[in-house]
Amino acid sequence: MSIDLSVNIAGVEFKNPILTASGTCGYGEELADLFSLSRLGGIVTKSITVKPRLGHPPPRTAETESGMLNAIGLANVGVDEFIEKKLPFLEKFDTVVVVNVAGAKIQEYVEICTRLADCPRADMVELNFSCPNVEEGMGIATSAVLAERAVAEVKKVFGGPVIAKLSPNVTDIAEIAQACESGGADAVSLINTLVGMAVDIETFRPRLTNNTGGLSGPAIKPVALAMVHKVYQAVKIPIVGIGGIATADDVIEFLLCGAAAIEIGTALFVEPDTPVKIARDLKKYLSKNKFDSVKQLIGQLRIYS
Amino acid sequence: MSIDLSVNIAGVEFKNPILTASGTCGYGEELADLFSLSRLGGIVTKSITVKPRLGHPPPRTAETESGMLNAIGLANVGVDEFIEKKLPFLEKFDTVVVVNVAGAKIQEYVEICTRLADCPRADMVELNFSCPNVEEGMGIATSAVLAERAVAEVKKVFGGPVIAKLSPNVTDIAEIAQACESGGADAVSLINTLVGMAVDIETFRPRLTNNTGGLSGPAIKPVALAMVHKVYQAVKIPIVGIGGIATADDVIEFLLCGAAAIEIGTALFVEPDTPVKIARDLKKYLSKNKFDSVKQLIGQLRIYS
Amino acid sequence: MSRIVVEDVSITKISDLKRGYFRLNIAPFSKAAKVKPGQFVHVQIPGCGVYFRRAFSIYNFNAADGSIEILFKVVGRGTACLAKCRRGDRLGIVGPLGNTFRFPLKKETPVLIAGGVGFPPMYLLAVHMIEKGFEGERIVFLYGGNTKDDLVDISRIRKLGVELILTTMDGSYGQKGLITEPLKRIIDDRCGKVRLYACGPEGMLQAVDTLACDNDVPGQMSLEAPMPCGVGICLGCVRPLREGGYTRVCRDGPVYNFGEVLL
Amino acid sequence: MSRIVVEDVSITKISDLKRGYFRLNIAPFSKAAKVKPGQFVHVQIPGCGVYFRRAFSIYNFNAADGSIEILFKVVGRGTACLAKCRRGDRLGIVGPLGNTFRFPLKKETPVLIAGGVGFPPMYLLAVHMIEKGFEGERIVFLYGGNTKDDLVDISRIRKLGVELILTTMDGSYGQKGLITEPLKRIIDDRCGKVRLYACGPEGMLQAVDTLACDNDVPGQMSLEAPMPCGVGICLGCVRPLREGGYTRVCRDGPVYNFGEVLL
Ligand SMILES: Cc1cc2nc3c(=O)[nH]c(=O)nc-3n(C[C@H](O)[C@H](O)[C@H](O)COP(=O)(O)OP(=O)(O)OC[C@H]3O[C@@H](n4cnc5c(N)ncnc54)[C@H](O)[C@@H]3O)c2cc1C
Ligand SMILES: Cc1cc2nc3c(=O)[nH]c(=O)nc-3n(C[C@H](O)[C@H](O)[C@H](O)COP(=O)(O)OP(=O)(O)OC[C@H]3O[C@@H](n4cnc5c(N)ncnc54)[C@H](O)[C@@H]3O)c2cc1C
Ligand SMILES: Cc1cc2nc3c(=O)[nH]c(=O)nc-3n(C[C@H](O)[C@H](O)[C@H](O)COP(=O)(O)O)c2cc1C
Ligand SMILES: Cc1cc2nc3c(=O)[nH]c(=O)nc-3n(C[C@H](O)[C@H](O)[C@H](O)COP(=O)(O)O)c2cc1C
Ligand code: FES
Ligand code: FES
Repeated sequence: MSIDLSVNIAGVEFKNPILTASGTCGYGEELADLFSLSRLGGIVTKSITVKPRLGHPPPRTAETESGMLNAIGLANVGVDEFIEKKLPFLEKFDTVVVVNVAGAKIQEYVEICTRLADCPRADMVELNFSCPNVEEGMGIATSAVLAERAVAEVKKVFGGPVIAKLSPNVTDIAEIAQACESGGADAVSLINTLVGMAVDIETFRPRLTNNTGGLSGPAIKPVALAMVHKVYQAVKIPIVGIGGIATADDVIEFLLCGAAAIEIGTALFVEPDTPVKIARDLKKYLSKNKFDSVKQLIGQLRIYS
Repeated sequence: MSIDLSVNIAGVEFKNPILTASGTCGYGEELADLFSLSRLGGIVTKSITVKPRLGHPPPRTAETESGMLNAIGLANVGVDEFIEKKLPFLEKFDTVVVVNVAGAKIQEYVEICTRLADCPRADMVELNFSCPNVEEGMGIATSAVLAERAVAEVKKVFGGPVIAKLSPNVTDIAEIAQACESGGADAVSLINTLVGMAVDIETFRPRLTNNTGGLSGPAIKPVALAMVHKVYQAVKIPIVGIGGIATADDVIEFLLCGAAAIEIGTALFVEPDTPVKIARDLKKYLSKNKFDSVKQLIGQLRIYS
Repeated sequence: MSRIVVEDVSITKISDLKRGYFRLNIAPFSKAAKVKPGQFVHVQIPGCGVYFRRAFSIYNFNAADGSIEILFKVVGRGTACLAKCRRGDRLGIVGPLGNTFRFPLKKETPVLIAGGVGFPPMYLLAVHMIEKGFEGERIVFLYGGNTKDDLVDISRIRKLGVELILTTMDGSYGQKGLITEPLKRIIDDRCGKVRLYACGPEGMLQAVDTLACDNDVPGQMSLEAPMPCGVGICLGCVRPLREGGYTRVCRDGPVYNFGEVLL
Repeated sequence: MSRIVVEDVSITKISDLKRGYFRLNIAPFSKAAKVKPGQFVHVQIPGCGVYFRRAFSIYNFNAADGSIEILFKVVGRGTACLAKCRRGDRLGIVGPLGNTFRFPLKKETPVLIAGGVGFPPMYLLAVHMIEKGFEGERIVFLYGGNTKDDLVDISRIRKLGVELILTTMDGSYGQKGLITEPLKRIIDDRCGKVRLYACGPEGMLQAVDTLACDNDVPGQMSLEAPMPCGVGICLGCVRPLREGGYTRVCRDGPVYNFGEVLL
């Protein structure tokens, strides 16, 4: 029996539900030294901003229990160099390219997405509203009104599907997801990192020069799953699940909770070939359990009532 | 050189800054089989409600990476039996007794605290606004207005110091902390558990009959630290730090971020004598670093600016 | 003095009994002399990344040298890791935990029913009864498994001189079929004079519980539940009681009278 | 074919060199034949609960049997756990990672400066030079540590027939004092004809970097940084460049020209 791993999000066909998460796979160049990017359902590139950014001074990362903190500070080459030098590299791979976009103001999202609208290889954009590392960015992630407006403005300029990436650092993520849906988002992705901190008890210094950072990795998986589950009950648009995914079993949990696809982040650092292994193990699970398509898992959670 | 581990919160003297967290040490009876409770700075008893509660059907807990999920469902003996049968047991120990109180409405907090006001052994109360397991409870935890009102009402009836225990599942925990301070809280404690979920991929069932539960353990420590740090900058009342504490090093991180004392929760399950070990290692650290009082660490974080 | 201790112990011996079963000797455990049959230890398994401790019944103990023995089957991440431990490795244990079995009356025939990894506490109970003056031949010991491979350490139980009845589901060893078949016959034969003790898989315990209740036979069984803490403070291991409410298997149990718990 | 592989390998030998230093042989690594001096592997240490892999320079490799060797010092949780591994244990490795050193010109005298655990890549570089036709006696090898205990595997480097100069801070072995003392003399003596290669603690590298820049001596050094990913995708291992901006030590490095990185 042939197993179909493909999923469809907002009209875009993914050969499998496995994407790599923004900020954890650069612009694809380095991972391509490990496996062909054509094996990915999609790649979400590092957040780009209007101007290049160097990011925060080191230390930018800290190891935590079953996870890590980062405050990279949106280091990126800027939209110009991205379009000129980074996007062409991705052309040779048969995978969906999702360009992640970050900005301090709505206008910046619009500006970048206007530029991307002319790039055929920018299959989709993902709007990073939630990066906890830039003060200015926080507003959109935590405000339903701003999030809705940002999505609506971007939709006006970018022809392809738009994914809104949500922050977990809010009281009610479903409310923000609904606002994005109202704004015209074609999908939501969640979660970005949780605000966290670690302290060096010898120097009395935070372990990150940014003082706080974003927590990611297996530690946050339960939080991400609960949020995907909550948002699935609140919106009709597809959900891309993110947070602590390291194995095919993790992916299945997300799909059952309602994710139509997933992104792998921090796991790439520890096991850079995670997507390849997951695709293999996902097939095994499906065939063992007599499913012929991964779509048969989406939203099939049997909640207790 | 003698090392002073004592701290003072709202006029109450604790022999050391180490408390056991509500819901993770019962009413003290079981831990007393392992070590004398007099070795604790304080014990925070399991949340009590007006009426006894059986709690949710099992499974109520699930293991996660460096942590766990729980949805015990506030199983407790109720305030009557607590006062009659549980509180007397604690009389024989030389430790501060903090009685944790939960309710669905403000009136219930008031009712319980009125009863406790007559109990000399109820040195302090801790108001659990944040238990994610009871729907009704969520309101107070996520609303600054309700939290302020709840504290103010309790303060009218309970003579001793009142600690407000905060939920991390909010956009801005500092705002809630400030509201509690305005309401007259003598201290805030944070964090309670993060909402989380886990799924059994064989049965398609959530791993908890309550579907979602509260995430605790080392996995959440970075989140707790960041919140303590944030609240420390926002309020003047003392902070009790909670979340993933398992070692003396963890305690020191919390103290540096501004906690005046800490509570140990999930670590008790894995290493039931954690408080004893931490007290020992804390002394070692202080003496090695030539401090004579643990108070010298509180709030001494050297942030990057 | 503390009734329960948290200690670091060494693995003094690890025996691969094949087919996924292992026997582990650990020492020194300061409470070895205090162990009662049915009690368990909560073991911190080093370096496998599982967060909770794992519970294992005490299979045997030696008060003289402070050693205890456990017998376990590899079923998941924790036990797989434990099986890789070697002599000299350190383990953290909490114990002894849980309650124990009620001693049979002089006139009763104790019937011990062990299924799979329910064997260790039943073995220790038999040893204990013999030590306390029960003649081995008066004890009936039923030991069942799915196949021959699940009946481990048979030579050891044979040495006790008990009346041993072995069963396997597939007939690969002993009598073919469920362990409850010979049990039914014994209950019928010695009506009113037996006391049952059972430990094993849920399905077996259900069957034994029903048999015991239906035939008014006294006795107890040892239950399992996932145990975050093992010492009674988390309320995670609860099971529903027939009379209503929940019981903590780790502290109120793991040994219960038949009919007490809703299975 | 992938340039970098993620593989499970076995520990074929672990040697306790005492005083906290260990040598580990692992195989089979499919890229053993491709290793260049200065490159490293990123090692997943089983069962110690640390989340990230740990980076170790490749100390030696054997293209024939696909084995590689690392030399490490116990400094924390990860390395302590690695030291407890035994023959036959499995490790996950990612590699080979990072860039390599520029080869000296024929007329230059290569001076290799190794401090503490900076020894492995310097050793491999010396081996490589000799293989590529440099006579051993033309290579100057400075090896320094705090005390005698930090100078491990000296016999091995002696065998290469290099001009070996050993230093210890406390004078317990070789010349007493900083490794930069003999280095200064060498630079003065052979002015204009040396090329320096350095790996070691931050303080030593700063001193060598300054010496090299001040005296206009060419050469390179291998840096360290905490490395979450090791393959260039996390941007966590960055260090500031003199010309502005940041460099990823894991991928753009770990080998840099003197004067390139702000130390
Ligand atoms: C009182 C008691 C005594 C026990 N005595 C023995 C014994 O003598 N020999 C033996 O081989 N096993 C015994 N068990 C079962 C043993 O604890 C489990 O096999 C073990 O916890 C499985 O761990 P794992 O990581 O390999 O499996 P996993 O399935 O990966 O464990 C996942 C989770 O489920 C829990 N869990 C899984 N199976 C069981 C189970 N059957 N019972 C309780 N919790 C479970 C674990 O605690 C863990 O939290 C006993 C259990 C209890 C409660
Ligand atoms: C390219 C490279 C090559 C290396 N080669 C060797 C070698 O050949 N032999 C050897 O003994 N050591 C080498 N190291 C250092 C080695 O990686 C660290 O000693 C090791 O990571 C410490 O891990 P730990 O868990 O024992 O210590 P911990 O202090 O507990 O580690 C905590 C964190 O700090 C990081 N860290 C700690 N010390 C260092 C350090 N000096 N450099 C980089 N990260 C550090 C770890 O990655 C980890 O994230 C190398 C490091 C790098 C970057
Ligand atoms: C080092 C690092 C850098 C990240 N950078 C970005 C980024 O630039 N834009 C973004 O939207 N998310 C960024 N993220 C968040 C991830 O895309 C992802 O949402 C988060 O890490 C949770 O998934 P994980 O647990 O699988 O890592 C970053 C995460 C890490 C660890
Ligand atoms: C099993 C369990 C039960 C809990 N019950 C309560 C409770 O009744 N009342 C309360 O305020 N907090 C309760 N908590 C939350 C803890 O007191 C603590 O705030 C939280 O677990 C974070 O700390 P930790 O990571 O050290 O466990 C419970 C936590 C656990 C794990
Ligand atoms: S395992 Fe915690 S109460 Fe039983
Ligand atoms: S360690 Fe990740 S970029 Fe260098």
